[in-house]
Amino acid sequence: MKKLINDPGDVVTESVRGFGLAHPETVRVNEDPLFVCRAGGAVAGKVGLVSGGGSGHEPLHAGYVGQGMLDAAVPGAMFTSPTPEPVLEATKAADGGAGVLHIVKNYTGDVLNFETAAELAEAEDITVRSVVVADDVAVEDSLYTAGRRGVGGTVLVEKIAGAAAERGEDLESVATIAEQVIENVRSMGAALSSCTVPHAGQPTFDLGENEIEIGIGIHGEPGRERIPAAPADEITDRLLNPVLEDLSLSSGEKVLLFVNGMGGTPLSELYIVYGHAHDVLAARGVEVSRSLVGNYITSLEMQGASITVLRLDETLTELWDAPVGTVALRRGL
Amino acid sequence: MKKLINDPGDVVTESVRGFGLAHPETVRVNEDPLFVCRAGGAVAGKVGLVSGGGSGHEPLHAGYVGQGMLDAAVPGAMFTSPTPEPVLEATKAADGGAGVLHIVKNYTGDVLNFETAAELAEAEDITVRSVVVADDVAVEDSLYTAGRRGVGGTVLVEKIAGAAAERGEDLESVATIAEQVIENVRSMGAALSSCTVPHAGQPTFDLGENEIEIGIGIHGEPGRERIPAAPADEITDRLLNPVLEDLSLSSGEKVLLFVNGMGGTPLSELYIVYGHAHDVLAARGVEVSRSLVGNYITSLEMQGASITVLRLDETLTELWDAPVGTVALRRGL
Amino acid sequence: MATDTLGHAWALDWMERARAAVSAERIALIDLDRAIGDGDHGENMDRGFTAVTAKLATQAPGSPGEVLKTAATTLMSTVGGAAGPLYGTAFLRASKAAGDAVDGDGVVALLDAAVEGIQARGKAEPGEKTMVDAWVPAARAAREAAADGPVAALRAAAEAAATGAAETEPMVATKGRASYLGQRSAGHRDPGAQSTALLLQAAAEAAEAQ
Amino acid sequence: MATDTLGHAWALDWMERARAAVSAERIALIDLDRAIGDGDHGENMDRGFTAVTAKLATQAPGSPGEVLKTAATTLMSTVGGAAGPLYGTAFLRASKAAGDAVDGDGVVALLDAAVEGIQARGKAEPGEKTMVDAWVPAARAAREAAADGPVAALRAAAEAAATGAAETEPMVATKGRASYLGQRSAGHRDPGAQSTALLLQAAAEAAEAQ
Ligand SMILES: Nc1ncnc2c1ncn2[C@@H]1O[C@H](COP(=O)(O)OP(=O)(O)O)[C@@H](O)[C@H]1O
Ligand SMILES: Nc1ncnc2c1ncn2[C@@H]1O[C@H](COP(=O)(O)OP(=O)(O)O)[C@@H](O)[C@H]1O
Ligand SMILES: [Mg+2]
Ligand SMILES: [Mg+2]
Ligand SMILES: [Mg+2]
Ligand SMILES: [Mg+2]
Repeated sequence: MKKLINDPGDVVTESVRGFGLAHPETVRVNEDPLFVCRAGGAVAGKVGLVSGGGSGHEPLHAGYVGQGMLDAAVPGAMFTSPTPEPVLEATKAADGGAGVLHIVKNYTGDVLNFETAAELAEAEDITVRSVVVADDVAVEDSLYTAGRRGVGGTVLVEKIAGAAAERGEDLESVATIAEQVIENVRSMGAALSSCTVPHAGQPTFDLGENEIEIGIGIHGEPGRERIPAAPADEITDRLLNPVLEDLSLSSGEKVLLFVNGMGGTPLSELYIVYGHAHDVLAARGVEVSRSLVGNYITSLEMQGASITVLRLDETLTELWDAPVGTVALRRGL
Repeated sequence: MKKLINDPGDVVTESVRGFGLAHPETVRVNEDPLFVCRAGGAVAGKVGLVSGGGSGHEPLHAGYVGQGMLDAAVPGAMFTSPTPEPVLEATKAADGGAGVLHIVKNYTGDVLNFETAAELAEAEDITVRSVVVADDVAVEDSLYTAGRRGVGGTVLVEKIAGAAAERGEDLESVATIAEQVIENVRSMGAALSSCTVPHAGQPTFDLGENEIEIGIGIHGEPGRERIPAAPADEITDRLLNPVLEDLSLSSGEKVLLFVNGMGGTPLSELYIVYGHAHDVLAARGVEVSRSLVGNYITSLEMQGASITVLRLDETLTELWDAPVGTVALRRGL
Repeated sequence: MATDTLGHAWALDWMERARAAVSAERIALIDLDRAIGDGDHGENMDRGFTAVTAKLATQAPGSPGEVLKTAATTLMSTVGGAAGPLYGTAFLRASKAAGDAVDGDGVVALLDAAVEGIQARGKAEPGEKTMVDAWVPAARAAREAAADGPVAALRAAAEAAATGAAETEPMVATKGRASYLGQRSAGHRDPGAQSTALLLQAAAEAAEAQ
Repeated sequence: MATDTLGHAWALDWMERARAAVSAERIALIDLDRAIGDGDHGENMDRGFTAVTAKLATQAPGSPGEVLKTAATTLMSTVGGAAGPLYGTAFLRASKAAGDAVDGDGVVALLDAAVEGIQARGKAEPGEKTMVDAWVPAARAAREAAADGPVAALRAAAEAAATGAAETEPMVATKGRASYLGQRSAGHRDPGAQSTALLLQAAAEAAEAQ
């Protein structure tokens, strides 16, 4: 394992500290317990948005703290959801008196820890609503799994719900918007190589010279199936088709197409995937009216990509277009 | 070699095509000859900015086309500088009647091809000025080399000269600003792993399990020396010290600190490097007043990072802060 | 004859042995979790129990209940992931059941409470390839041995947990991260069941050392 | 006796053989460039000469000069990198020197013009580990053999270029991308010198086949 790190045990704290030093105009880092909030603190009268989860998915979530998106983010240990305490403190730091929305990715650990934090916050008279993002169609949503994982869709939920909060909607309505995004977004990813968790020191999984893992999770959890290496167009089809099936899009609908890199794949390859996905959607009569391409929710240095499709209506489009001023997503600010 | 590509020969065209499809509000792709220009075309009366070079460094340069930065970018074949013809056509597309600045990275191929294109453009009555970025202190600038390579500093030259052009300065003065940046910017990079050029099919160089290449170029050209794997702080020192020596910064000066990822390194690691570099500068009494952290000039999937330091004065700071509306760098637009 | 009741010294020794065991098996637990999860379980448990013993070193708990309560809150606030809230709740409930001293029936009460806590939070049933598959047989075995005193009960529990952990190998996971793998989770031991076996082995050894 | 002059048929055959040679040696040239450069030289040359012969197939050039001029502009517009402008200029100057027919002295003039073009653009002297180290001895050898006619001159040039390319191995590069390596460039053959040797070998073979 070769990484630009010092002690593997210090990766998260050193990294978040560097993040705070680099972006003082946008964020403030609270060191103990560890969370990141807006430089200016909570916005009075605005619904606060808090998300978090294991580290290793940067820029998620701290990169999305700022005007028009999150009020606070809670980075856990590497790939390990944070404990309730920092989530509680972040919730307090995000509360402007209008309640706080927790945006939780659907993993047992995240759900349990945020649940506890929400209870603790309620005990301190902060109204908390939680939404759980579960957009990964690689996992069957059934009795036989912990339910679909939250992946790429999370970024879109944070952006759109963040815009709703910023324009002054109340907690109930921000949560409703978030739920609408969750209902209309689906994702699936593929890995060409594994990531290596610093404290583990070796790759989470082994892929042969000519193998690809289809349906990979963002923690290197193995996916649906392992297939021989294939051209980008074919991999794109394998990711996009289940997404489209699950969304059952009709001709004439509009979508946001989000091609996400897992961290170790060149941008040029993401655009190859984007181009083909765009063609497939166009051939089905679906209009790609918004796009996002880049490393927005990663899995350390994993090579691979995920495709996320969000069905858009006018409200969601407007909220997507609203100004945003975070470290990793910025437009109009 | 596993990559999200189809035919290795089509990587550049397919990728640039996808880029155009994803960002029609910002850029327009000209397919033959291949170049990327602003969606709205040349701006009448404004100095045009054109850059380009081999592909494989995305988001450089096409990601920097847009308001406040470049007017056109010319992607060559993978790691191969473009030929004069597309540079000429891009120059025409960028010309708003006030002349065009060519921003060239110092590689024999780029210099020769842009030189020819500039001659051809002059023959078509377009005034062209060229600046050559040569900021890589890993290479001794002497009779014994082709001169320092243009690396991370290029992004800063494009942003700052772009802002100068956007606020209406004339060709001479935009070129002077660009030269000022070039004189005051230095960089150095390290690789933890090699990149693999698609048509070559295997890594450009081989690094042992525990080796790091210090002073790597952005094409996987070998660097100054190969050292055993070391903690991030030590690698950061090895990159930053030659940069600071060369810049001979004094206490009290202000700088922009830019930590760049080579493509395959997680963002979290870049922030660890940033944090330590920030500390080293602070200890020398140098104020980091602006920052940039991320994958801005890459070398395909190479793991590693480079550090760029730009000495700032008020003019450069103001131009750095000016609004910019490109795909890869956006602020205030 | 075996010890009749176990007090705070036992509980402190348990936590110390748990820390040592989890630390020694850190890599092994990581490897189990790499195979069917995300490779952090050993790191999480090591971080948690290191914090537990550090915390206990600053306190002078007078009863097993107090020791386990400190363990519970510390695990809750340092482990994170799925294991943190589950073990945290297990130890919190166990601490209430443990009270001032633990006899044979006390061991049963303690383990039953832990199982209830884990199931209340995680909703997993036996056979779903989770730590429940180590805790449930452990509690059952303790009940059968309870008449022979707490040491025997803990020894029985430890052995049943070890067997239970081994028996997760062929199972197909339907809870936790391993469930994403479906059929492909079969053939690997569940890391949480394995760490439970380590913890209960530590409890039995600590009892035997009293 | 050898052919007295070489015409456009020779030049066309040269380009066809050059294409075949560069295509066959594509990987070898890439490997040389991976070692001390950026791994694209074989790809660049292959792309360029494929375009040259494709372009020539659409034309009916009547002289070696015309053939080489088409080659020059095509290389200039398809190769890119350092090699594109250098070979482009070399062939452009050579095309002027070649004119309608090439005798022994014509070969010398052609090679001298190519060397001048390369040095005018790239400013490299012999010994700097570039293609110049193949072209310069080639031109010199041709001069010595010129009296024996163009075929002998090209054969001598090809052999000298091959030797020159081999002799770049111990050199330390001071021009082009390999110069970044400093001392570490020693021990590797220069890819551009090697491709020059291939091109001149193709020229000699084409002449011999006339
Ligand atoms: N719903 C559940 N009920 C009981 N135990 C569970 C449940 N989900 C996960 N676990 C246990 O947690 C273990 C994983 O813990 P850990 O790796 O620390 O957390 P994470 O899965 O969040 O990375 C699994 O091996 C399993 O024994
Ligand atoms: N200044 C120069 N003069 C002569 N030849 C040069 C010069 N610079 C580079 N070359 C030649 O170009 C070759 C590299 O070509 P190529 O790999 O196609 O371009 P690039 O270096 O831009 O990737 C080198 O091997 C060398 O022979
Ligand atoms: Mg985890
Ligand atoms: Mg090149
Ligand atoms: Mg885990
Ligand atoms: Mg090259």
